[in-house]
Amino acid sequence: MKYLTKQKICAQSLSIKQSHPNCGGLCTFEGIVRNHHNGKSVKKMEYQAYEVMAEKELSSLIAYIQNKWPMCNVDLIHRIGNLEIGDVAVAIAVWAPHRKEAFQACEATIDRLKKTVPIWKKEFYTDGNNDWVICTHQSE
Amino acid sequence: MKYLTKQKICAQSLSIKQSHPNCGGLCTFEGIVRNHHNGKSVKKMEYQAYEVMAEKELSSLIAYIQNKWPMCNVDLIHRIGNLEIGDVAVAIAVWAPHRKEAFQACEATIDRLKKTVPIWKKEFYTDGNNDWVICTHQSE
Amino acid sequence: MSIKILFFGELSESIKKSEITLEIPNSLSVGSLFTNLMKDYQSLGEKWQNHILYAVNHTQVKRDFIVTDGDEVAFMPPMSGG
Amino acid sequence: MSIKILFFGELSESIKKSEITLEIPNSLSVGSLFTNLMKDYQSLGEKWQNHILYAVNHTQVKRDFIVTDGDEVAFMPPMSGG
Repeated sequence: MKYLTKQKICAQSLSIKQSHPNCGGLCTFEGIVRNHHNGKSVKKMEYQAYEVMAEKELSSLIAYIQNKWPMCNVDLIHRIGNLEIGDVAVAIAVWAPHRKEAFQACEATIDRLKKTVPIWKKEFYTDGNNDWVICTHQSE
Repeated sequence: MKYLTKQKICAQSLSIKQSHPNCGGLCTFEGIVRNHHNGKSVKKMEYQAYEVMAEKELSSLIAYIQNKWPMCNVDLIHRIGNLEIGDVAVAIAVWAPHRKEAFQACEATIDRLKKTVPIWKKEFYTDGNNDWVICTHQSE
Repeated sequence: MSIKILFFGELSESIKKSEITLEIPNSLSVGSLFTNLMKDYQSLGEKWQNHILYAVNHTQVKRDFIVTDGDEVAFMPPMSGG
Repeated sequence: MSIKILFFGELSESIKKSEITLEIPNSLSVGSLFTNLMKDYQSLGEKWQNHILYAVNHTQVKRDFIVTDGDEVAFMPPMSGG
Protein backbone atom coordinates (compact mmCIF):
# COMPACT_ATOMS: atom_id res chain seq x y z
CA MET A 1 0.00 0.00 0.00
CA LYS A 2 1.36 3.39 -1.01
CA TYR A 3 -1.34 5.98 -0.27
CA LEU A 4 -3.40 3.89 2.18
CA THR A 5 -2.26 2.86 5.61
CA LYS A 6 -3.62 1.41 8.82
CA GLN A 7 -1.09 3.37 10.89
CA LYS A 8 -1.56 6.82 12.45
CA ILE A 9 -0.84 9.60 9.96
CA CYS A 10 -0.19 13.36 9.91
CA ALA A 11 0.67 16.01 7.34
CA GLN A 12 4.11 16.45 8.90
CA SER A 13 5.09 12.93 7.90
CA LEU A 14 4.43 13.97 4.30
CA SER A 15 6.42 17.18 4.69
CA ILE A 16 9.60 15.62 5.93
CA LYS A 17 9.85 13.40 2.86
CA GLN A 18 9.93 16.44 0.60
CA SER A 19 12.19 19.31 -0.25
CA HIS A 20 11.20 21.79 -2.95
CA PRO A 21 13.64 24.73 -2.89
CA ASN A 22 11.66 26.57 -5.59
CA CYS A 23 8.46 26.46 -3.51
CA GLY A 24 7.54 29.37 -1.23
CA GLY A 25 4.33 27.93 0.13
CA LEU A 26 3.17 24.69 1.71
CA CYS A 27 -0.53 24.20 2.33
CA THR A 28 -1.62 21.10 4.19
CA PHE A 29 -5.00 19.68 5.05
CA GLU A 30 -5.83 17.07 7.65
CA GLY A 31 -9.27 15.54 7.82
CA ILE A 32 -9.78 14.70 11.47
CA VAL A 33 -12.35 12.46 13.16
CA ARG A 34 -14.59 14.83 15.06
CA ASN A 35 -16.90 14.13 17.97
CA HIS A 36 -20.14 15.05 16.23
CA HIS A 37 -21.89 14.66 12.86
CA ASN A 38 -25.37 15.75 11.86
CA GLY A 39 -26.19 16.45 15.49
CA LYS A 40 -25.09 13.01 16.70
CA SER A 41 -22.33 12.39 19.19
CA VAL A 42 -19.60 10.28 17.58
CA LYS A 43 -17.39 7.86 19.52
CA LYS A 44 -15.23 6.38 16.75
CA MET A 45 -15.11 5.68 13.02
CA GLU A 46 -14.34 2.77 10.76
CA TYR A 47 -12.89 3.41 7.30
CA GLN A 48 -13.19 0.74 4.62
CA ALA A 49 -11.56 0.93 1.19
CA TYR A 50 -11.69 -0.95 -2.09
CA GLU A 51 -7.96 -1.01 -1.65
CA VAL A 52 -6.62 -1.77 -5.13
CA MET A 53 -8.93 0.74 -6.79
CA ALA A 54 -8.40 3.36 -4.07
CA GLU A 55 -4.63 3.21 -4.54
CA LYS A 56 -5.14 3.66 -8.28
CA GLU A 57 -7.58 6.56 -7.81
CA LEU A 58 -5.33 8.33 -5.29
CA SER A 59 -2.45 8.07 -7.73
CA SER A 60 -4.70 9.43 -10.53
CA LEU A 61 -5.87 12.21 -8.23
CA ILE A 62 -2.30 13.41 -7.64
CA ALA A 63 -1.63 13.30 -11.39
CA TYR A 64 -4.84 15.25 -12.07
CA ILE A 65 -3.98 18.00 -9.58
CA GLN A 66 -0.36 18.29 -10.72
CA ASN A 67 -1.56 18.52 -14.31
CA LYS A 68 -4.03 21.28 -13.44
CA TRP A 69 -1.46 23.16 -11.27
CA PRO A 70 1.81 22.23 -12.99
CA MET A 71 3.99 24.14 -10.51
CA CYS A 72 2.58 22.25 -7.54
CA ASN A 73 3.95 19.20 -5.78
CA VAL A 74 1.30 17.05 -4.11
CA ASP A 75 1.57 14.25 -1.60
CA LEU A 76 -1.12 12.55 0.44
CA ILE A 77 -1.99 9.60 2.62
CA HIS A 78 -5.34 8.13 3.70
CA ARG A 79 -5.84 6.01 6.76
CA ILE A 80 -8.22 3.04 6.87
CA GLY A 81 -9.40 0.81 9.69
CA ASN A 82 -10.53 1.97 13.12
CA LEU A 83 -10.06 5.62 14.06
CA GLU A 84 -10.66 7.44 17.34
CA ILE A 85 -11.78 11.07 17.83
CA GLY A 86 -8.90 13.37 16.92
CA ASP A 87 -7.24 10.82 14.63
CA VAL A 88 -6.26 12.03 11.17
CA ALA A 89 -8.17 10.21 8.41
CA VAL A 90 -6.49 11.92 5.47
CA ALA A 91 -3.46 14.19 5.16
CA ILE A 92 -2.64 16.22 2.05
CA ALA A 93 0.37 18.46 1.42
CA VAL A 94 0.81 20.80 -1.53
CA TRP A 95 4.02 22.75 -2.18
CA ALA A 96 3.87 25.61 -4.69
CA PRO A 97 6.04 28.55 -5.69
CA HIS A 98 3.17 30.90 -4.68
CA ARG A 99 0.65 30.51 -1.91
CA LYS A 100 -2.54 31.00 -3.93
CA GLU A 101 -1.88 27.88 -6.00
CA ALA A 102 -0.97 25.91 -2.87
CA PHE A 103 -4.35 26.69 -1.27
CA GLN A 104 -6.32 26.08 -4.48
CA ALA A 105 -4.65 22.79 -5.29
CA CYS A 106 -4.88 21.50 -1.70
CA GLU A 107 -8.59 22.25 -1.45
CA ALA A 108 -9.23 20.77 -4.91
CA THR A 109 -7.41 17.60 -3.82
CA ILE A 110 -9.62 16.94 -0.80
CA ASP A 111 -12.79 17.93 -2.72
CA ARG A 112 -12.00 15.50 -5.54
CA LEU A 113 -10.77 12.75 -3.21
CA LYS A 114 -14.17 12.61 -1.56
CA LYS A 115 -15.85 12.06 -4.93
CA THR A 116 -13.48 9.70 -6.72
CA VAL A 117 -11.74 7.47 -4.20
CA PRO A 118 -13.60 4.29 -3.14
CA ILE A 119 -13.47 4.66 0.63
CA TRP A 120 -16.46 4.44 2.97
CA LYS A 121 -16.82 5.33 6.60
CA LYS A 122 -19.06 4.14 9.36
CA GLU A 123 -19.77 6.22 12.43
CA PHE A 124 -20.17 4.69 15.87
CA TYR A 125 -22.22 6.90 18.17
CA THR A 126 -21.98 7.31 21.90
CA ASP A 127 -25.55 5.95 22.19
CA GLY A 128 -24.37 2.58 20.84
CA ASN A 129 -25.83 2.91 17.34
CA ASN A 130 -23.82 3.10 14.14
CA ASP A 131 -24.36 4.28 10.58
CA TRP A 132 -22.55 4.38 7.27
CA VAL A 133 -21.98 7.98 6.23
CA ILE A 134 -23.93 8.92 3.13
CA CYS A 135 -21.94 11.66 1.53
CA THR A 136 -23.78 14.48 -0.16
CA HIS A 137 -20.47 15.98 -1.33
CA GLN A 138 -21.31 19.33 0.15
CA SER A 139 -18.64 21.02 2.23
CA GLU A 140 -18.11 18.75 5.19
CA MET B 1 7.80 37.09 22.44
CA LYS B 2 4.65 35.08 21.82
CA TYR B 3 4.08 35.01 18.05
CA LEU B 4 7.61 35.95 16.96
CA THR B 5 10.65 33.76 17.38
CA LYS B 6 14.25 33.50 16.22
CA GLN B 7 14.11 29.69 16.39
CA LYS B 8 13.21 27.28 13.57
CA ILE B 9 9.43 26.86 13.23
CA CYS B 10 6.92 24.55 11.54
CA ALA B 11 3.15 24.12 11.44
CA GLN B 12 3.41 20.84 13.30
CA SER B 13 4.68 22.63 16.41
CA LEU B 14 1.43 24.60 16.37
CA SER B 15 -0.66 21.47 15.85
CA ILE B 16 0.65 19.52 18.79
CA LYS B 17 -0.30 22.30 21.20
CA GLN B 18 -3.91 22.01 20.16
CA SER B 19 -6.79 19.62 20.47
CA HIS B 20 -10.20 20.51 19.09
CA PRO B 21 -12.45 17.43 19.20
CA ASN B 22 -15.27 19.32 17.46
CA CYS B 23 -13.05 20.17 14.49
CA GLY B 24 -13.00 17.93 11.40
CA GLY B 25 -10.47 19.91 9.41
CA LEU B 26 -7.02 21.38 9.96
CA CYS B 27 -5.57 23.60 7.26
CA THR B 28 -2.01 24.80 7.69
CA PHE B 29 0.15 27.16 5.70
CA GLU B 30 3.90 27.50 5.82
CA GLY B 31 5.65 30.35 4.05
CA ILE B 32 9.03 28.98 3.06
CA VAL B 33 12.18 30.77 1.92
CA ARG B 34 12.55 29.85 -1.74
CA ASN B 35 15.60 29.96 -3.94
CA HIS B 36 14.30 32.53 -6.40
CA HIS B 37 12.33 35.79 -6.49
CA ASN B 38 11.53 38.01 -9.46
CA GLY B 39 13.98 36.06 -11.57
CA LYS B 40 16.85 36.43 -9.11
CA SER B 41 18.62 33.56 -7.41
CA VAL B 42 18.21 33.86 -3.63
CA LYS B 43 20.80 32.57 -1.15
CA LYS B 44 19.25 33.60 2.19
CA MET B 45 16.84 36.07 3.81
CA GLU B 46 16.83 38.40 6.77
CA TYR B 47 13.54 39.19 8.52
CA GLN B 48 13.26 42.31 10.67
CA ALA B 49 10.25 43.19 12.81
CA TYR B 50 8.98 46.15 14.78
CA GLU B 51 8.65 43.57 17.51
CA VAL B 52 6.27 45.16 20.01
CA MET B 53 3.87 46.29 17.30
CA ALA B 54 4.17 43.02 15.36
CA GLU B 55 3.21 41.00 18.45
CA LYS B 56 0.20 43.27 18.92
CA GLU B 57 -0.82 43.05 15.25
CA LEU B 58 -0.45 39.25 15.18
CA SER B 59 -2.66 38.99 18.24
CA SER B 60 -5.22 41.33 16.58
CA LEU B 61 -5.01 39.29 13.38
CA ILE B 62 -5.98 36.08 15.20
CA ALA B 63 -8.86 37.91 16.90
CA TYR B 64 -10.01 39.32 13.55
CA ILE B 65 -10.03 35.91 11.85
CA GLN B 66 -11.73 34.14 14.76
CA ASN B 67 -14.37 36.87 14.80
CA LYS B 68 -14.99 36.48 11.05
CA TRP B 69 -15.01 32.65 11.26
CA PRO B 70 -16.33 32.05 14.79
CA MET B 71 -16.07 28.26 14.57
CA CYS B 72 -12.36 28.39 13.71
CA ASN B 73 -9.37 28.07 16.00
CA VAL B 74 -6.28 29.88 14.74
CA ASP B 75 -2.67 29.67 15.83
CA LEU B 76 0.44 31.06 14.16
CA ILE B 77 4.11 31.86 14.57
CA HIS B 78 6.46 34.09 12.57
CA ARG B 79 10.20 33.72 12.51
CA ILE B 80 12.57 36.69 12.41
CA GLY B 81 16.35 36.93 11.95
CA ASN B 82 18.42 35.04 9.39
CA LEU B 83 16.73 32.31 7.35
CA GLU B 84 18.16 29.84 4.85
CA ILE B 85 16.47 28.40 1.75
CA GLY B 86 13.80 25.93 2.86
CA ASP B 87 13.37 27.53 6.29
CA VAL B 88 9.82 28.31 7.36
CA ALA B 89 9.23 32.07 7.81
CA VAL B 90 5.64 31.84 8.96
CA ALA B 91 3.40 28.95 10.04
CA ILE B 92 -0.36 29.19 10.40
CA ALA B 93 -2.80 26.51 11.55
CA VAL B 94 -6.59 26.75 11.41
CA TRP B 95 -8.90 24.12 12.90
CA ALA B 96 -12.56 24.19 11.87
CA PRO B 97 -15.57 21.91 12.09
CA HIS B 98 -15.75 21.89 8.26
CA ARG B 99 -12.96 22.07 5.75
CA LYS B 100 -14.20 25.00 3.65
CA GLU B 101 -13.93 27.39 6.60
CA ALA B 102 -10.49 26.02 7.49
CA PHE B 103 -9.15 26.81 4.01
CA GLN B 104 -10.83 30.24 3.83
CA ALA B 105 -9.68 31.35 7.26
CA CYS B 106 -6.12 30.07 6.76
CA GLU B 107 -5.71 31.87 3.43
CA ALA B 108 -7.27 35.05 4.86
CA THR B 109 -4.79 34.90 7.75
CA ILE B 110 -1.68 34.87 5.57
CA ASP B 111 -3.17 37.47 3.17
CA ARG B 112 -3.91 39.88 6.01
CA LEU B 113 -0.67 39.18 7.86
CA LYS B 114 1.30 40.41 4.86
CA LYS B 115 -0.58 43.72 4.92
CA THR B 116 -0.90 44.49 8.63
CA VAL B 117 2.09 43.07 10.48
CA PRO B 118 5.23 45.25 10.61
CA ILE B 119 7.83 42.79 9.36
CA TRP B 120 10.29 43.41 6.54
CA LYS B 121 12.53 41.05 4.65
CA LYS B 122 15.78 41.47 2.81
CA GLU B 123 16.93 39.04 0.15
CA PHE B 124 20.57 38.10 -0.29
CA TYR B 125 21.28 36.90 -3.84
CA THR B 126 23.81 34.37 -5.01
CA ASP B 127 25.53 37.15 -7.00
CA GLY B 128 26.43 38.93 -3.74
CA ASN B 129 23.85 41.72 -3.99
CA ASN B 130 20.93 42.19 -1.62
CA ASP B 131 17.59 44.03 -1.64
CA TRP B 132 14.70 44.76 0.66
CA VAL B 133 11.54 43.14 -0.69
CA ILE B 134 8.95 45.70 -1.78
CA CYS B 135 5.66 43.97 -1.37
CA THR B 136 2.94 44.67 -3.91
CA HIS B 137 0.51 42.49 -1.95
CA GLN B 138 -0.33 40.44 -4.96
CA SER B 139 -0.31 36.69 -4.54
CA GLU B 140 3.25 35.81 -3.73
CA MET C 1 -18.39 -17.04 -17.95
CA SER C 2 -17.04 -16.29 -14.50
CA ILE C 3 -17.38 -12.89 -12.83
CA LYS C 4 -16.03 -11.86 -9.45
CA ILE C 5 -18.29 -9.40 -7.65
CA LEU C 6 -17.33 -7.18 -4.72
CA PHE C 7 -19.71 -5.31 -2.41
CA PHE C 8 -18.71 -2.38 -0.20
CA GLY C 9 -19.88 -0.27 2.72
CA GLU C 10 -23.51 -0.38 3.72
CA LEU C 11 -24.36 -2.54 0.70
CA SER C 12 -21.91 -5.25 1.73
CA GLU C 13 -23.11 -5.11 5.32
CA SER C 14 -26.80 -5.31 4.34
CA ILE C 15 -26.47 -8.40 2.18
CA LYS C 16 -23.82 -9.89 4.48
CA LYS C 17 -21.44 -10.58 1.62
CA SER C 18 -18.29 -8.78 0.55
CA GLU C 19 -17.38 -11.00 -2.39
CA ILE C 20 -19.01 -13.62 -4.59
CA THR C 21 -18.06 -15.39 -7.80
CA LEU C 22 -20.84 -15.79 -10.33
CA GLU C 23 -21.17 -18.02 -13.39
CA ILE C 24 -23.31 -16.32 -16.01
CA PRO C 25 -24.32 -17.75 -19.42
CA ASN C 26 -24.44 -14.50 -21.44
CA SER C 27 -22.79 -11.11 -21.44
CA LEU C 28 -24.80 -8.51 -19.58
CA SER C 29 -24.42 -4.98 -18.26
CA VAL C 30 -23.28 -4.19 -14.74
CA GLY C 31 -26.67 -2.51 -14.22
CA SER C 32 -28.54 -5.71 -15.14
CA LEU C 33 -26.15 -7.75 -13.02
CA PHE C 34 -27.00 -5.57 -10.03
CA THR C 35 -30.77 -5.80 -10.65
CA ASN C 36 -30.56 -9.60 -10.95
CA LEU C 37 -28.50 -9.97 -7.81
CA MET C 38 -30.82 -7.74 -5.82
CA LYS C 39 -33.92 -9.84 -6.58
CA ASP C 40 -33.58 -11.48 -3.20
CA TYR C 41 -33.16 -8.09 -1.49
CA GLN C 42 -35.96 -6.09 -3.06
CA SER C 43 -36.15 -3.09 -0.72
CA LEU C 44 -32.36 -2.85 -0.64
CA GLY C 45 -32.19 -2.99 -4.42
CA GLU C 46 -34.72 -0.20 -4.74
CA LYS C 47 -32.89 1.91 -2.17
CA TRP C 48 -29.57 1.64 -4.02
CA GLN C 49 -30.85 1.47 -7.63
CA ASN C 50 -30.16 5.14 -8.39
CA HIS C 51 -27.16 5.69 -6.12
CA ILE C 52 -24.96 2.68 -6.71
CA LEU C 53 -21.62 3.19 -8.45
CA TYR C 54 -20.12 0.51 -10.67
CA ALA C 55 -16.48 -0.38 -11.22
CA VAL C 56 -15.03 -3.02 -13.52
CA ASN C 57 -11.40 -4.01 -13.03
CA HIS C 58 -10.83 -1.02 -10.72
CA THR C 59 -12.24 1.59 -13.09
CA GLN C 60 -15.59 3.29 -12.61
CA VAL C 61 -18.07 2.51 -15.42
CA LYS C 62 -21.64 3.45 -16.28
CA ARG C 63 -24.54 1.03 -15.68
CA ASP C 64 -24.69 -0.09 -19.32
CA PHE C 65 -21.07 -1.31 -19.34
CA ILE C 66 -20.95 -4.97 -20.49
CA VAL C 67 -18.96 -7.42 -18.39
CA THR C 68 -16.73 -10.10 -19.88
CA ASP C 69 -15.24 -13.33 -18.59
CA GLY C 70 -12.83 -12.86 -15.67
CA ASP C 71 -13.92 -9.31 -14.86
CA GLU C 72 -13.84 -8.02 -11.30
CA VAL C 73 -17.06 -6.05 -10.78
CA ALA C 74 -17.63 -3.80 -7.78
CA PHE C 75 -20.94 -2.42 -6.49
CA MET C 76 -20.20 0.67 -4.46
CA PRO C 77 -22.28 3.10 -2.38
CA PRO C 78 -21.39 6.77 -2.94
CA MET C 79 -17.89 7.34 -1.64
CA SER C 80 -17.39 8.93 1.75
CA GLY C 81 -13.64 9.01 2.29
CA GLY C 82 -11.67 11.94 3.63
CA MET D 1 8.38 67.93 23.86
CA SER D 2 10.26 64.67 23.40
CA ILE D 3 9.45 62.13 20.67
CA LYS D 4 11.10 58.79 20.07
CA ILE D 5 11.33 57.90 16.38
CA LEU D 6 11.96 54.44 14.94
CA PHE D 7 12.96 53.61 11.36
CA PHE D 8 12.60 50.17 9.76
CA GLY D 9 13.69 48.13 6.77
CA GLU D 10 15.18 49.88 3.77
CA LEU D 11 14.42 53.29 5.30
CA SER D 12 16.46 52.55 8.41
CA GLU D 13 19.29 51.14 6.34
CA SER D 14 19.37 54.13 3.96
CA ILE D 15 19.63 56.76 6.65
CA LYS D 16 21.81 54.53 8.82
CA LYS D 17 19.63 55.07 11.90
CA SER D 18 17.13 52.78 13.56
CA GLU D 19 16.13 55.06 16.44
CA ILE D 20 16.43 58.74 17.39
CA THR D 21 14.95 60.93 20.10
CA LEU D 22 13.80 64.33 18.97
CA GLU D 23 12.96 67.48 20.95
CA ILE D 24 10.31 69.49 19.11
CA PRO D 25 8.85 72.83 20.21
CA ASN D 26 5.29 72.42 18.83
CA SER D 27 2.84 69.63 18.09
CA LEU D 28 2.95 68.49 14.51
CA SER D 29 1.68 65.67 12.36
CA VAL D 30 3.63 62.48 11.70
CA GLY D 31 3.60 63.43 8.01
CA SER D 32 5.27 66.80 8.73
CA LEU D 33 7.71 65.12 11.08
CA PHE D 34 8.73 62.76 8.28
CA THR D 35 9.10 65.61 5.76
CA ASN D 36 11.23 67.62 8.20
CA LEU D 37 13.46 64.66 9.03
CA MET D 38 13.97 63.81 5.39
CA LYS D 39 15.29 67.29 4.47
CA ASP D 40 18.84 65.95 4.68
CA TYR D 41 17.91 62.94 2.49
CA GLN D 42 15.97 64.61 -0.31
CA SER D 43 15.88 61.81 -2.90
CA LEU D 44 15.09 59.26 -0.19
CA GLY D 45 12.31 61.45 1.15
CA GLU D 46 10.76 61.76 -2.28
CA LYS D 47 11.04 58.02 -2.90
CA TRP D 48 9.21 57.17 0.33
CA GLN D 49 6.84 60.17 0.56
CA ASN D 50 3.82 58.29 -0.81
CA HIS D 51 4.61 54.81 0.44
CA ILE D 52 5.66 55.30 4.03
CA LEU D 53 3.41 53.97 6.79
CA TYR D 54 3.15 55.71 10.14
CA ALA D 55 2.63 54.20 13.59
CA VAL D 56 2.28 56.00 16.91
CA ASN D 57 2.59 53.94 20.07
CA HIS D 58 2.35 50.67 18.08
CA THR D 59 -0.82 51.62 16.20
CA GLN D 60 -0.90 52.56 12.54
CA VAL D 61 -2.06 56.17 11.96
CA LYS D 62 -2.66 58.45 9.00
CA ARG D 63 -0.13 61.13 8.03
CA ASP D 64 -2.14 63.94 9.65
CA PHE D 65 -2.05 62.31 13.11
CA ILE D 66 -0.66 64.81 15.65
CA VAL D 67 2.12 63.57 17.95
CA THR D 68 2.25 64.43 21.63
CA ASP D 69 4.99 64.40 24.26
CA GLY D 70 6.45 60.96 24.94
CA ASP D 71 5.04 59.31 21.80
CA GLU D 72 6.88 56.52 20.04
CA VAL D 73 6.63 57.23 16.31
CA ALA D 74 7.57 54.66 13.67
CA PHE D 75 8.30 55.29 9.98
CA MET D 76 7.75 52.05 8.13
CA PRO D 77 8.16 50.90 4.51
CA PRO D 78 5.25 48.76 3.22
CA MET D 79 5.24 45.51 5.15
CA SER D 80 6.70 42.40 3.60
CA GLY D 81 6.38 39.68 6.21
CA GLY D 82 5.19 36.15 5.60
